[in-house]
Amino acid sequence: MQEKLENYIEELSLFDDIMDKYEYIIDLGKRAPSLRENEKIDEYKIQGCQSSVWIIKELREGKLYFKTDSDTVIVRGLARILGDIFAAHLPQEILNFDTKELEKLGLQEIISPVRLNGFTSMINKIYQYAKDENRG
Amino acid sequence: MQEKLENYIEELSLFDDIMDKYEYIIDLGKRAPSLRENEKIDEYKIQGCQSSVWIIKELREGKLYFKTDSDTVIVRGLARILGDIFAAHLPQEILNFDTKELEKLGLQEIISPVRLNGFTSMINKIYQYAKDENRG
Amino acid sequence: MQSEMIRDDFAFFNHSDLVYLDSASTTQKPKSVLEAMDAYNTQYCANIHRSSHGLGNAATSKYETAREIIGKFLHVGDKSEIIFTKGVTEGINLVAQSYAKEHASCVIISALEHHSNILPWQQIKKPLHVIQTKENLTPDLEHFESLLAQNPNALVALIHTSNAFGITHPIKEMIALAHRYGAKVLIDAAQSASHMPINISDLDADFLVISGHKLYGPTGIGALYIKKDLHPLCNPYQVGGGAIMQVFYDHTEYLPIPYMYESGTPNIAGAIGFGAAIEYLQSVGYAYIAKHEQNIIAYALEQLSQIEDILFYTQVASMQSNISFNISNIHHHDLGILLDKQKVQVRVGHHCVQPTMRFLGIDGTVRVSVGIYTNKADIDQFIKALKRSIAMLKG
Amino acid sequence: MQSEMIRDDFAFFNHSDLVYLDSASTTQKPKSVLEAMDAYNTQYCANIHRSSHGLGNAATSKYETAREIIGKFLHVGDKSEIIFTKGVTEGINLVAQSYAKEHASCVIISALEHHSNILPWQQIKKPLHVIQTKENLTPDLEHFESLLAQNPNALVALIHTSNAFGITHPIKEMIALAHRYGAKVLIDAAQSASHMPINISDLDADFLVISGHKLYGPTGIGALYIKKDLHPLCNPYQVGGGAIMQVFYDHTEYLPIPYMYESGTPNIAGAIGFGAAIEYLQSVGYAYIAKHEQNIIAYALEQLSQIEDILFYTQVASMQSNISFNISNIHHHDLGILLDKQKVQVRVGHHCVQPTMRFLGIDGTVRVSVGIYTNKADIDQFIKALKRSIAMLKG
Ligand SMILES: Cc1ncc(COP(=O)(O)O)c(C=O)c1O
Ligand SMILES: Cc1ncc(COP(=O)(O)O)c(C=O)c1O
Repeated sequence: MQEKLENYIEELSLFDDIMDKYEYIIDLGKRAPSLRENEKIDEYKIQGCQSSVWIIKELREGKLYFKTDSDTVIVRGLARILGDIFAAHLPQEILNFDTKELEKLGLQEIISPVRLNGFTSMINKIYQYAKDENRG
Repeated sequence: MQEKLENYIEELSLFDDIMDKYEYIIDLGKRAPSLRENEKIDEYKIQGCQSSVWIIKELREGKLYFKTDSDTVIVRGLARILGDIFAAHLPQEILNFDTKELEKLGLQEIISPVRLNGFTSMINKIYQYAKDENRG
Repeated sequence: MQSEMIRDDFAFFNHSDLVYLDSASTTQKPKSVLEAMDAYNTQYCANIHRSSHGLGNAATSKYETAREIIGKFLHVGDKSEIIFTKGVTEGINLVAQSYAKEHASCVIISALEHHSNILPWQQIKKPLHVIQTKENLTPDLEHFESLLAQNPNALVALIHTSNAFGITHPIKEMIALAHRYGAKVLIDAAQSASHMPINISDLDADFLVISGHKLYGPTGIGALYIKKDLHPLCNPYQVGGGAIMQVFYDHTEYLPIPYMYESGTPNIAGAIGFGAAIEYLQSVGYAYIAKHEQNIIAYALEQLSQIEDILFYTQVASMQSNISFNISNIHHHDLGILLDKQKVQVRVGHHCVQPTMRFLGIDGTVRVSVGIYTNKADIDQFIKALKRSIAMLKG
Repeated sequence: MQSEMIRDDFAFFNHSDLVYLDSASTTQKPKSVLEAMDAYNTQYCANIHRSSHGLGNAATSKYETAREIIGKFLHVGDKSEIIFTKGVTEGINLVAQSYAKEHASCVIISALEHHSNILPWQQIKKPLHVIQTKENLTPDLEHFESLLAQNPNALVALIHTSNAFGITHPIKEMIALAHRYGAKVLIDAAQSASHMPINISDLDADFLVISGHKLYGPTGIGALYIKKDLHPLCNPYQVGGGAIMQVFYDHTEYLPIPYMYESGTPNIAGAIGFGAAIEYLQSVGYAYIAKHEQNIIAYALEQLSQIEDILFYTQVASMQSNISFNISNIHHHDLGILLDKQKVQVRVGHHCVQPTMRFLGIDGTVRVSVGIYTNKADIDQFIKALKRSIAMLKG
């Protein structure tokens, strides 16, 4: 995770203008594959989010992968970044990762203190998946 | 009323030191005649006062007179002043009197804004008596 | 220009280069309000209505003067009709629990109500009837009348100006209609009071609520008007020290309203600041405020209307003090984020009117709301940022 | 001297030549508190928990930080156990309506309770059992235990330090005893928290309430602690915008506590000021506070004890932070007026404990209460004024 995270940090730090940073995230959001309509069900939906976000886990050779989607482009981009960072790791590796590290991405949405913080809810969902796998 | 009030205003204004003013009121309070125990009943008691105060009306030749008492000396003195100012007047004269005038006495207790302001309650009682007479 | 002078009264605009278009959420506070609170906090800080000491009397006196200022501002007959609350939400809860629970058979609301004017009625488990809207979200007064006719002893609870769609209800007409059927009426003036004069005597409202923080005053304070005639019907709500005449373990004799409802230490500084805010508002005057704000809103609407694919949910001409919109195929949330990055502070989301949004088949909108200090430069910067955001999201 | 430095932190003492001995009513507020509120009001004034804009996030962040500061101050495990309220009175009403109404069979209180810890229980019509006091107003723990034994599922609601008589209850012992019988315990720490550290984890209290304005913070804000285990048992109280996940006309899904209880726009500036007050208190430290205040109280008691005909209602040695007394054959109200005229601000009256006064066969007392900033000169001036007042009234 650390490696992928650092890639993103580096990539995002290339932009002097904050608008360019969001241009990049929007671009990611637009290019990210969509879920099929029948995958957008409550089971995969993030509770407590200002927009609709879905995260689906896939398990391949003991490692977790994530399919993500959202009805807003920016959140879609952010979800994509998150899904990518945590992809291809063992559940325990995910659980060991300190989420504070993500703040280094410097995206205000990540550190938003509002009670319905979508980003925190997304991370919680990913951790929940990792916990479920670990237990199962 | 105006005349008696002005006498008190003058008398109180003689004191430079506020403590002397209260010395005078305490003195009045101590010298004022007491009510008999059997006169200290709820009917004559002022509601909404931080201390116990009683006012009894007497009607002589159509004019109102007031007997007053309190368990605190200063309030006793103040009640005495009030009773004296309003004494020997027709009910309608009392009702015509603008109580704002009393603020000129310069006694903080009179202008106290607290919800259980004894002074206001005393005046209200006197006005109530005057109204009752007027009606009856 | 008066508009620049007004802006100078608000320290916020010296400190910040943000474009603040979220006054419907909370307004900025002028210096005179902060100074009034500071004076309490540093010069005559004491608890009220309890002490015979001079400091306490000074505080009590200022607190009660604030009540008078608010009473006069709302044109009420008697200052005991004004109760200090935490804000509109508390005011409505108070009416629900202390009056409606016992005396209302059901509650009739409009289709534009804020959650704060829905949940308190749910909580007392009264049937809730919603007045149907016509096209453009205006209330169907015939349906309203039929609800009144079918439901004797209803309480009608109406938003005055919609916080989400800027529409103003014809409340004088609606109150009169309700009274004709014997219903009592509560008005949620959270959004209207800062933009237009409220004359309770003229409106003949039975209950009315406002929040200080939406009237250029501090947070944590509001006022509830209860018509004097209804005081005898109102039960105690939050109880405790200060609300009482006499306490025994088995019963309590309460003071009359408003004191019965102001138990505990109230927000003394807040009440004093609220009074100062009303004085500030009156010093500017509604004549200026209405003209200025209508200009700004018209200016914003003119430019917004030219934006491709913009969606409004009500008649453009009927929007006052706030404007709600969407751009088709763009999520309002994306716009909110990008506007914020360009220093433009608007609110996006459901604006606490989820049932209304559900009725419209949407999740939320972008809402732009203005205040006494908003100027055309704010609108220009907003429009510019909006266009750039749309380009980025569509591009 | 640290004591003089502390006094300098309070603008009040620069502005006023009054002797302020009424800190139990409300405390003066240090500059850092006023500055923290001013920063909110002038630099990042916005509503919280609603907007995605940066200004709103700044305000939300400060507000939530204040919650954390208060949580740590009280040694709670999880900041969601801290709910912002208007003050102690609202906190107790909240517990009565949302928890005790459904889950307590009756309420057991001490004989020293403030009206705010009596009336809310009356209102939910629960049997009220009063723990008998021994001589000197200390609680009879055997009687307490017998009440617990006879009343399963009771809620015990205890004042920590008496606002009227300066006595501190042995709450740790009383909580443990109550828990042994399966009762839950609410602690009213209105008076104690500014004078001694409160460690909720150690005390194992189930509910605990404090007021900001008695802790060197602003008016209109307080905190309620509810133990996490009890959250699932607690029903909504004041409801409205901000407390919700989803609203439908016929039902509402609420957010978890604390948000469920913070509907409407809260006292944002107040919460931030409250956080700053706690930080100030911690910067001074309880070691100093306890030592300083005990010195002052001992000094006052030493001189008061020499006054002829003075009456105390509890053991002199057990009085902390406030002292209540009368002079025989003199009415406390007369003393209050004359002390005020000599610039000494004390409180006289029933101090919101009428049942206790009735038990003692008195109407009220003179109460002197101290704070972090009280010094010996204050006491000297008070004693001098008291002696003169007595002489005037007796003479
Ligand atoms: C012991 C005690 N409980 C409750 C209260 C009520 O607190 P507040 O007025 O802040 O609600 C007070 C304050 O007077 C108090 O001293
Ligand atoms: C129309 C309306 N009603 C009620 C409220 C709630 O007001 P407060 O948050 O001040 O309690 C608001 C504010 O958001 C509002 O706009």
